[in-house]
Amino acid sequence: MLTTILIGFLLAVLLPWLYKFFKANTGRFLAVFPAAAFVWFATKHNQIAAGGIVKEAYNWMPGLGVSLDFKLDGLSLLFAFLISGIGAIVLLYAGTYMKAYEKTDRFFVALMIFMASMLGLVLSDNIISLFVFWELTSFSSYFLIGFSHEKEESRGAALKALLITAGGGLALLAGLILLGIGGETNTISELLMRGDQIADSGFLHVAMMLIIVGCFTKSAQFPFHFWLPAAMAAPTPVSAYLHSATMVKAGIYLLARMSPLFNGTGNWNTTLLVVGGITMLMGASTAVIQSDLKKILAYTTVSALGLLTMLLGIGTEIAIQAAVVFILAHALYKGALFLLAGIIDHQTGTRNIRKLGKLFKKMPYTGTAVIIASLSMAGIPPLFGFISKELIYASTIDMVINSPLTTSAFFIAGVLITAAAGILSYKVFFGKRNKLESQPTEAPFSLVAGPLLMAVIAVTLGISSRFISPLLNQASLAVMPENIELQLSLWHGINTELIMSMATIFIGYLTFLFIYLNPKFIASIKVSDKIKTSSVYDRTISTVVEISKRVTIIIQNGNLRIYVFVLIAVFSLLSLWVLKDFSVPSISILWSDFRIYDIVIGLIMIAACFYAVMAKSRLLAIALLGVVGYGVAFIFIMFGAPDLAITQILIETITVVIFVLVLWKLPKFLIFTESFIKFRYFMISIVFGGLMTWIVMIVTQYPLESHLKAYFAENSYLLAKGKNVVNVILVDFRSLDTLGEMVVLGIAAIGIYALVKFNKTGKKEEL
Amino acid sequence: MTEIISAIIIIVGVLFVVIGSVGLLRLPDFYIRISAITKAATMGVACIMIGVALNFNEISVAIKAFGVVLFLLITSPIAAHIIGRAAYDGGVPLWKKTEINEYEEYKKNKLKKENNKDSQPNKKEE
Amino acid sequence: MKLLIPHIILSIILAVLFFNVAPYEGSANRYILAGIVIFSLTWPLSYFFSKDYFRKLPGLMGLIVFFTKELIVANFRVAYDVVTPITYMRPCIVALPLDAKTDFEITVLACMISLTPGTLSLNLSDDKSLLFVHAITFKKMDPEAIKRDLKEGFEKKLLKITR
Amino acid sequence: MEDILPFLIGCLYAGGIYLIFHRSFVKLIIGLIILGYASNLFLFTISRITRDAPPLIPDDATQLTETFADPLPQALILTAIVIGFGLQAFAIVLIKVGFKTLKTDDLDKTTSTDRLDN
Amino acid sequence: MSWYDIVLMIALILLSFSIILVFIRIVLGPTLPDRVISFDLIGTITIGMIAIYSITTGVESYMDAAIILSLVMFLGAIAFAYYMKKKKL
Amino acid sequence: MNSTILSMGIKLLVPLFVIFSLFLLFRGHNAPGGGFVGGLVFSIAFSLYTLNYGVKRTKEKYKIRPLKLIAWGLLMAVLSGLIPLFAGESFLTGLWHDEITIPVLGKPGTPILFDIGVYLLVAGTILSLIFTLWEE
Amino acid sequence: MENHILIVLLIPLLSGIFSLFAWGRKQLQQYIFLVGTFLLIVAAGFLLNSVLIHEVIVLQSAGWEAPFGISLVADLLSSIMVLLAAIIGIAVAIYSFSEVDEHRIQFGFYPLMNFLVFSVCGAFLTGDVFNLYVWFEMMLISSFVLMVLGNGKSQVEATIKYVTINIVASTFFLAGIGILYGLTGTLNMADLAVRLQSVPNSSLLDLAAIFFFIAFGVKAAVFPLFNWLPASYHTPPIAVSSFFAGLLTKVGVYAFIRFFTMIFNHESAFIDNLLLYTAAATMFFGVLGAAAQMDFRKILSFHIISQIGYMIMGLAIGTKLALTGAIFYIIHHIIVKSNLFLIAGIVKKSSGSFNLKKIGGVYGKYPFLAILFIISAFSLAGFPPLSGFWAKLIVIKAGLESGDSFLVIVALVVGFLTLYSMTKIWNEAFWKKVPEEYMEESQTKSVPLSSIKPMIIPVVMLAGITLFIGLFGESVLNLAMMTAEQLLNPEIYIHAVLGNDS
Ligand code: NA
Ligand code: NA
Repeated sequence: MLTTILIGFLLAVLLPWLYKFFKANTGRFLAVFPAAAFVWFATKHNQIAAGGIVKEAYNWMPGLGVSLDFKLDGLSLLFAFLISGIGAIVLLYAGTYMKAYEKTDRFFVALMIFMASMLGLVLSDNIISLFVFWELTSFSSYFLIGFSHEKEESRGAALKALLITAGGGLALLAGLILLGIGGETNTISELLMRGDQIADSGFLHVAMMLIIVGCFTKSAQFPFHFWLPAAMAAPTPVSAYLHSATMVKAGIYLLARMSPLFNGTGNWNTTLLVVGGITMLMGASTAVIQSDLKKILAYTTVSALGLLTMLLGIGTEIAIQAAVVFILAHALYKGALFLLAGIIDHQTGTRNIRKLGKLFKKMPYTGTAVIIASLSMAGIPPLFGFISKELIYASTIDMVINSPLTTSAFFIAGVLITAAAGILSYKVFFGKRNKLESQPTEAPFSLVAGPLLMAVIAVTLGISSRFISPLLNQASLAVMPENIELQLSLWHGINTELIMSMATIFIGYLTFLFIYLNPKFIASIKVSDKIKTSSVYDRTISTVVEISKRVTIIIQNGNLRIYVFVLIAVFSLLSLWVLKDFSVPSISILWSDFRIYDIVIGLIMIAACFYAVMAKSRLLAIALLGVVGYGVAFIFIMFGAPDLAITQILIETITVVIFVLVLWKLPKFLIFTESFIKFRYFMISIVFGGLMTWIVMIVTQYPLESHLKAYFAENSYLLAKGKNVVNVILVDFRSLDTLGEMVVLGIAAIGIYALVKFNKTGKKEEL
Repeated sequence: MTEIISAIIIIVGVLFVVIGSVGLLRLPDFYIRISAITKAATMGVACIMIGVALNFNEISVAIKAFGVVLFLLITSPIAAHIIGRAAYDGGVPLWKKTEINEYEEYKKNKLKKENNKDSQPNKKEE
Repeated sequence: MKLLIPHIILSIILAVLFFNVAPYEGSANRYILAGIVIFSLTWPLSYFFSKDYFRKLPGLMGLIVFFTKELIVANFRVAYDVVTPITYMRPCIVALPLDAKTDFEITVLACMISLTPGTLSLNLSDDKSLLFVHAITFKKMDPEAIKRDLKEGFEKKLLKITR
Repeated sequence: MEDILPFLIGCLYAGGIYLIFHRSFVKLIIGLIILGYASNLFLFTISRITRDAPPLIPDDATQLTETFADPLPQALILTAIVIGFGLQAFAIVLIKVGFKTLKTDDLDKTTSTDRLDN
Repeated sequence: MSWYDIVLMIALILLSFSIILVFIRIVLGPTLPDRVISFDLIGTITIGMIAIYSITTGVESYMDAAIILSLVMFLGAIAFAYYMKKKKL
Repeated sequence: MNSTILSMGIKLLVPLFVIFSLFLLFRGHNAPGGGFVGGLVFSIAFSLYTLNYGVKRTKEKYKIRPLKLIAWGLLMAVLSGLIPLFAGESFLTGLWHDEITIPVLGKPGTPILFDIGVYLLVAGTILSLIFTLWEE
Repeated sequence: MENHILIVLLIPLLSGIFSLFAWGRKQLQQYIFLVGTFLLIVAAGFLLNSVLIHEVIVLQSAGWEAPFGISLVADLLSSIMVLLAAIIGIAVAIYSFSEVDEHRIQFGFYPLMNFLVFSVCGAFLTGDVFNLYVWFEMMLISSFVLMVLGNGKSQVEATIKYVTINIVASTFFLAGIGILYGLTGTLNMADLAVRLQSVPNSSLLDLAAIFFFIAFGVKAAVFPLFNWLPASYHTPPIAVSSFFAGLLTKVGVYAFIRFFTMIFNHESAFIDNLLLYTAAATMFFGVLGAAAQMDFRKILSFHIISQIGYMIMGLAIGTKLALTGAIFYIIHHIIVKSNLFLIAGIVKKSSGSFNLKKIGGVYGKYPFLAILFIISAFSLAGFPPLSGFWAKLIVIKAGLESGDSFLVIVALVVGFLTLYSMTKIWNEAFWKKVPEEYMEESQTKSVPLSSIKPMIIPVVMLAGITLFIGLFGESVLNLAMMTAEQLLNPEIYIHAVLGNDS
């Protein structure tokens, strides 16, 4: 299985070169890959159908419990078939269809990545590797949807899809990690058996909700559904592939996968039922009022996804079986329909059903395929869609609680979907036609072949459903281990389900008639588009950006003083917080050692500092700075630091010299009046100074025994041959500091030189 | 004995400095201040140095003290000259009671001569 | 050699003096100190004594004594005037015609004038023939007297040893 | 002095920071320099001070005995002074160049690099 | 405390008070050169203080600081003069 | 600055400063001073000269390249640190030759070399500042 | 073995000195820098190798035993950081050959870069708090100069802010060192770790920690001390910003980790909470800024901040897994962020502007460059299977394990906004067409990519590393885990530095 996936990725990587070689035939060449995969999976069919499991395991990041574990069971195999089978058809189709586009190699790269990751996703048996593939599908679909990236619409749609699915992905990640922590393993099949342990850890419900969110975004459940219709900006093969069989079903797949763990616990069933129901009804009702062929398909897809979620939410044996069957049925007819919609668009130049009509004679093969697929969608016997519809009704009738509500929801949705099927088939191929720019002709066989094949399969499976039931049975067993065996057949005798199906078809037909005959009324409903969740999304994004801007303008306002103010304020608050434990040390001047000139010097320094603050003349400020500096030097003298004093004096003077050399070019101090703000700054300065005083007092009240001091005193001359201990420290004990200090000075010199002399005239001036 | 002498010399030096500082505050214009005062301080510091040298009674200290005095004697008049000149050229006003100013006359004459020269164009500044 | 030991005989004298006077234990420092002292003294002095230094020595001593005396006297005078009312003070700027010709002579003269409280060498004329001196007199203004004092006092004694 | 040093340090810190809060470049840099003094004295004081006993081994001794000032903080401060000098010299020249290129001395008017471009 | 120490103490106090006086001149100005010479004078007084301080403590190496200070003050003065010349006040 | 008196003064002072700076450098190991202070004093001498005569003349007269001083200073300090490696000691370890005492310089040791490096670098740094900032 | 440390430091130092001697000689300086960084990679590799064998390597500089001299210590964290510095160094070196103009080189660009690398390596390797201060200052001054080199208007303004805030921060650093020395009488980090345990009042430690929090917080650009970074990082040439973006802030983070795992590792609710809220706020406000901006480099700059938040988050949680995450994050982020800056530079050259509104169509024109961007950008956004995903995964897992759900929620939301702002760059610069009104400007200001081909080399190299870490991250993960283990057991470090008598 890893090999299969890796080949997919490898093909994606090699595609730029392959493309040079195969050119227009790239699509057809690439189709060999999913076809081969399909065959490979087919060889496993019997084993799986008999209840077996195929496993593979490879280490990836064992330190994190991440491994490439693959497990092929019924559910995985079902999806693998869909992915590889429909993938092959889509690639074949795309080989022809994409000729109208430029740079299709990039398209195929993304498609191959998508296909491979989708396979990885359904085969993974490790939560993290599953997540990796999950995100890769989001990633590659971003590029597929945004393929026509020069259109703003495409970019927006791609971004929408990415943000929604990746955003949900983050929730999913958290949920999966929680599961992993709770179950102490990352292997899915083991996790599913450790429900109690996870529940004990207390993470079960949080993880469940997070995973649900992730799945809902991916599977376009309300209120996250809006990205899917928008994603119709993508080229048709993408729509077909992403939105029929695969990506959107990833969420359903994961919900199904996790069902054994969550089914029956907490809010799992209610959440799925309610959200699925809303999604289903909303999708179906929106579908019938659309005019864009692909939009209709998209909303019916949303509806179908809602339906699947509901079925998982019902969570009974029969509901699970219905879900599994419906997955297959839907993939077949919806995939075909998308591809066919692409053909219609391709051949007629429009997807607007208001304009389309009477195409059957011009496009008989296409028409046939559309009609078969639509009938399957409408659930008309003997198509496979009918079987699934029967099961769906059976599942709701079987339900313990909420039955009438659920049943009516299914029924309404069924009616609307039937109507939509009518629009798709009748309106387009037999209905009134408005002016079309080009005369439509039948599409080349390479385009029609794929969807036609899918239509044929839909018929075949409907008639000989026993052929597929072992696999579907295993798939449903994977979701619900103690399931009764699934027996598919067209005819179960006259029962409630059958009656309901027939009623659905009949009322659906009436609805279709109503819509078909009242196009203006339908068009007027369209206004309500404005209050869709998609506009909530737009508003959310723009609000986030707006908030970001406002916050950023406040925080990053560009005023250096405020930055420093914040810094000092943070420091002051933190220190005040810590210092609250300390008492203010008492000030005890030792009168025995009292020297009046100490006080005088201190006062002069304070006064100089004060006047430097107040000074209106720059040179005065600098002279005062010098006074402070000399004062500091004198303090160094007093406390036995002649080296420091000398250095201070020298540095002080040189600083003054630099000031003087530089300053004569600058203007006088500008006097800015801002008394209120000044007060704020004044207060924080006082607080800051006071804190530093306090800190010095606190720390110095403890005794200090420095063993370094003693060591230097002892060894400075004996070992380091110097009597000036400070100098010995500088050139020997801590010479590395001095070396660093030298580099600093050298760089400062270069920097000042560069600052002053930099010119772009190229005039060299040697330093 | 040396202690007494050094104490006296130091006190004298300090008094010079104090008087210089008082003068700095009291004297009426910059030129008077600089010509009268900074020198007083130099003198005072020189005295202090002698006192210090006497007190330590060590050749190395004496040399250092001597070094300080020597440096001060060389540098302070030159500094005073250069600052005074800059102040004058920069237009720091003289006290109103400054009666004779031969420098100003000289400058005026010089300016006249230069203006005569400058009547031939293109020979301005540097 | 001229750079390191500007004046050989003077240097030797100083060296002998130094090593006899300085009771120093530290080996390296002593030599260094000696070198410094010798250089520091002979370097400026070598301007005074281009030749005939034994003849000029008394002149130098005389100058130093005279200068010291002037310094002290002037300092006391200024000290007195600072602490008493300043209304009698009369400053002026006079142009002192110079006999001193070399830069060294002019500099030494100007420095000595500046060092004496109450007088300040403000500037030199472009042809170096006039030294403008800011001087403070008391009660009576007599620029010529100031010039005379300066010429007779400092300049004459200075030129005696430099020439 | 031991008793008033903390207060002196506090004043220097406060003064330095308050100078930075003025809007002028030049005051900013003077503030930074005063902050430098403050932190040097802070380091000096907080590592305990000893009056009048420089860490110089006398000529006739091979070790420091009795009381002496801790040489290590002195060496640190010396390094800090020199490094601070390098930074401050650069900063002084920087504000000159800043004034020349930005044509203003007002910190409140130099906010362009933080501006939102959209 | 011997009488000599007291003399030195008085000397230091006097010097520090004269620094206050000079400081007042720095603050008052009024002209730039006034400030420059006052600054210079503070340096000079500091030299004196350091010298006396080295007697009171008996540490001769403080005198080195005095020498250095006497050297660099000259540089400061020349720099200020340079400034005044450039600025034309 | 165009003053005869100042020029003469500086002419007198420069050699004194240089000698004094060397004095500070070499005695720094045993008394206040050292490479840093020495280098500063050295550079002050030429700063004075520069302030009076300008950069061009200073460079012509004394052939001083501040950048070269910086580079050599650094290199010397690093070399003084590398020498002990050949004696099997750690980087920057002070190696002293105990037997020899060179007059004037005292005992030769790598810390002295290091201090000379500091001296050169500091001199170069300050001079480069003054040279850069001096304007006609 | 100890001399591995020495060699690592000597290479950039000597390169710096030699390029000083080669002042003004462009090619020679370029050659020195390239060779220097290459040798540095080799040396850093050897160092890491010996550290893997011997755990902690100590070089007592000047030969003085531990607390008396300055110890240079290489443990796993520091040798990893040095290796990363070397990698970014060589990337920037190659890049600079095409990007940095003649004039900057004339005014010392290469010596400065060498010294910057030197200072960064030194900061990682020192085991002495004051010595760390020296390295920090060296790093600061060289970054000041590099930032302003060129004297552009915005450069000067940015540098004024950068300089001021960093100098103020340095004051705190110095004061903090003072407090530590005042409490213990020692400067050696290992010795401090030992002696601080006998400090009478643990609030004193909290007090000292505040100083370092401010000092390192400014360097690492955490909330609310980060303002200097977005104000300045977008102004110098890209080769410079790239190095800054990748490494300089990480030096701050490194110091954070070093201090708060070894020196301030006493039980303190105050410090724990401080780090926790700082991490959350840094992540959040950083990414908000990124969402607000429309300038390529400014977006990237704000992202640095938000990603620093993740690293601090790892430190704040403090478990082994969390520290592993922080270290993984550092490794990932240094590579990716530098690379994104480099790519921004190429995009600018080939499209004429950094302003996303004015450019477009890079994907169409230069798909290869686009792929390189995608790798880095989606890695930054934490997309699997790129390096950033693992980093995020580990940190989040650690957060969930230790129950810091607040941090995890913030981290997830921030991850979302990161994705948003990264795709904004992609949408604007790569996907959309150049807007009509800027077409002319874009054409006149841009050069064809083929003319600046050498600039792609380092980008490919770094993107390759990102991919490698993503696909085969086990080795990096193991390294990070071992590092975390070492950090949680400072005894090894202390013992190695102080010898037996500790
Ligand atoms: Na030194
Ligand atoms: Na940084």
